[in-house]
Amino acid sequence: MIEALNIGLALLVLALGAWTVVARDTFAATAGFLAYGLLLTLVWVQLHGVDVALTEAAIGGGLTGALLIRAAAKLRKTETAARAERPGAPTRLVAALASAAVTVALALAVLALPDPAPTLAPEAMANIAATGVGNPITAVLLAYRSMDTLLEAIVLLFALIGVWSLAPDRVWGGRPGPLNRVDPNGILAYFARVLPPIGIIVGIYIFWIGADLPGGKFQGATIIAAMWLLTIMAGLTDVPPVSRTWLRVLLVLGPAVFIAVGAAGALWAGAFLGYPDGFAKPLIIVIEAALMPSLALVLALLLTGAPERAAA
Amino acid sequence: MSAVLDVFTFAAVTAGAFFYLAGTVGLLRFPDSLTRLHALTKADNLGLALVVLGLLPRVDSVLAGLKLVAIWLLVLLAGAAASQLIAQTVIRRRPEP
Amino acid sequence: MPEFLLAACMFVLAMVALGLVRIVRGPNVAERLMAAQLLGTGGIGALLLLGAATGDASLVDVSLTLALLAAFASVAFAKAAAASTPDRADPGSGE
Amino acid sequence: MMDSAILFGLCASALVGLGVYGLIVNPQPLRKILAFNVVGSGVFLLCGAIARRGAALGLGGDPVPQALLITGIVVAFSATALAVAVLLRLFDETGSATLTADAPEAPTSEAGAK
Repeated sequence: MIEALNIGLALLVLALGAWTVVARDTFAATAGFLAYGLLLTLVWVQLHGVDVALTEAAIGGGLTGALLIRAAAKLRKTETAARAERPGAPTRLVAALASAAVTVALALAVLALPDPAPTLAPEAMANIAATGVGNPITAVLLAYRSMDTLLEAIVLLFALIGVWSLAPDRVWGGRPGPLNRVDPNGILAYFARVLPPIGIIVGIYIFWIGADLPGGKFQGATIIAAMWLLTIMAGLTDVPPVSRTWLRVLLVLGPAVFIAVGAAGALWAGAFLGYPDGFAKPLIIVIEAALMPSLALVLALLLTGAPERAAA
Repeated sequence: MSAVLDVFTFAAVTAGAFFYLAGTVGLLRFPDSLTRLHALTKADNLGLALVVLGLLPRVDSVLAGLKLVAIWLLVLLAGAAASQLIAQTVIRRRPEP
Repeated sequence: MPEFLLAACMFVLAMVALGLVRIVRGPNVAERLMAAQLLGTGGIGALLLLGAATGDASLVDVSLTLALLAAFASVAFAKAAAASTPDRADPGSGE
Repeated sequence: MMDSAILFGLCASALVGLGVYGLIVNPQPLRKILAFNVVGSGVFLLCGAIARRGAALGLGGDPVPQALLITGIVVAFSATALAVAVLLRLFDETGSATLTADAPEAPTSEAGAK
């Protein structure tokens, strides 16, 4: 029966992916993408990647969907003009053939995967006791491959700098996004008062259990970012001007602590990002706790976009 | 005892699945936006509520049970808020009577 | 019992998948939002049933995350829909 | 009986193909970004299928690719956000959101200031 579920899921995901690509209306395509992200979460569960499922649930559907729908609403007026530029049948045919070739090549590669499959799971489990964490994925992210995680946190910062630098001169360093005027007694304001306290607790919980169970800082930070964005959408709070010092300090705090711990590792453990014996778990917790607010802030600010209003 | 609980789970989950069916049929067959919204909220509130109710006897800790109830409350709250916002867009686009 | 829960999971998924026809047919933004919301609720229900069927307790945490982020996304979509269609017909539909 | 890793691996290949098609034929940049996300999720799913095949020692999959996938999903989000920001700035500057040089002028550029 589980095969039937998997086949049904695969077909549904394909149907929604196709809809996202071919729908005429961008709004409809984005709604399809939201549903697509949700179904991918179920697919990840079926692939036994619960950590990835959590990330997909948080980022793939939720944040990316909200980001794209805002842009779609803004660009709605250009829809008709853009539709006229749709390429003719010959181009579409060539494109279809090219993508079919890509699919066939990938499918052949999938069918030709080596057996038995190569895996690093035994190596990951062999040394996990030394890291002090119980979730092998957290061990990979913060011990075996912590360089990747550090670089990722820095990439996110660079992306944010890129977004901010798209602001026009007159609002340089100002507040991102439009001012949200919402009925303070309306349902949205009520919702944005009730949900965030629960969401923040859940976010911290998901972060905390990440040491031993599926969860972790990315997923927790995304939930907290979404809660903050909700209060912004409801007009309860406003995005701070991006030139505020406290904001920038908070943004670089996580990566800075990460680098500091890494440098300390070079001194005491013999390698950059190495942990001295017996200190792995506390240091991992220090890094994660410092990264989490920075990640939540950077994710939320990436979504709000370039400054649109002067700082005053 | 466990047989009684199994029957309870069976009944509640089946009833929940029925409300999902009702919600989908309503969403597809009802004539206009507001009646479709009405059908949708049945799946939101009752479908998930009965599924959660049916799964409650099967949890192995109080925390897991609390999480199940929290999920249902969150969906209830979100469903109410989103439905109101959707209804506002529907009403706004309707011609004045 | 696991077989029953798995069957219920598949039934719920099949139902919300049928509801997705509304994403395709529209005709309005509202219907598309409704279909996405139904999928959210159904997806959470299916995930809970799947978790109970396989005995994987961590799926409850995935459902919890999904419930929060789906709520956030629904509100963002409804707000964007309200902002982009002030008192005029949806140009992408046959209304 | 079909292995779930193979099944979803094939599904992922088809998703990549679909996304590439959308990337080529959709004239709107926002639709290209959407299609690019479909390609991205297809690639992630492909890696996930490979990770699933590496299941061992009671783990449901090889944890190393799974951890890197989490990193990948977050980075894909940041790239999408940057692309959307560039597109919105283009729209604010020119009043249209197309990539062709002699694009037909959109009626107004007021939407950005709303």
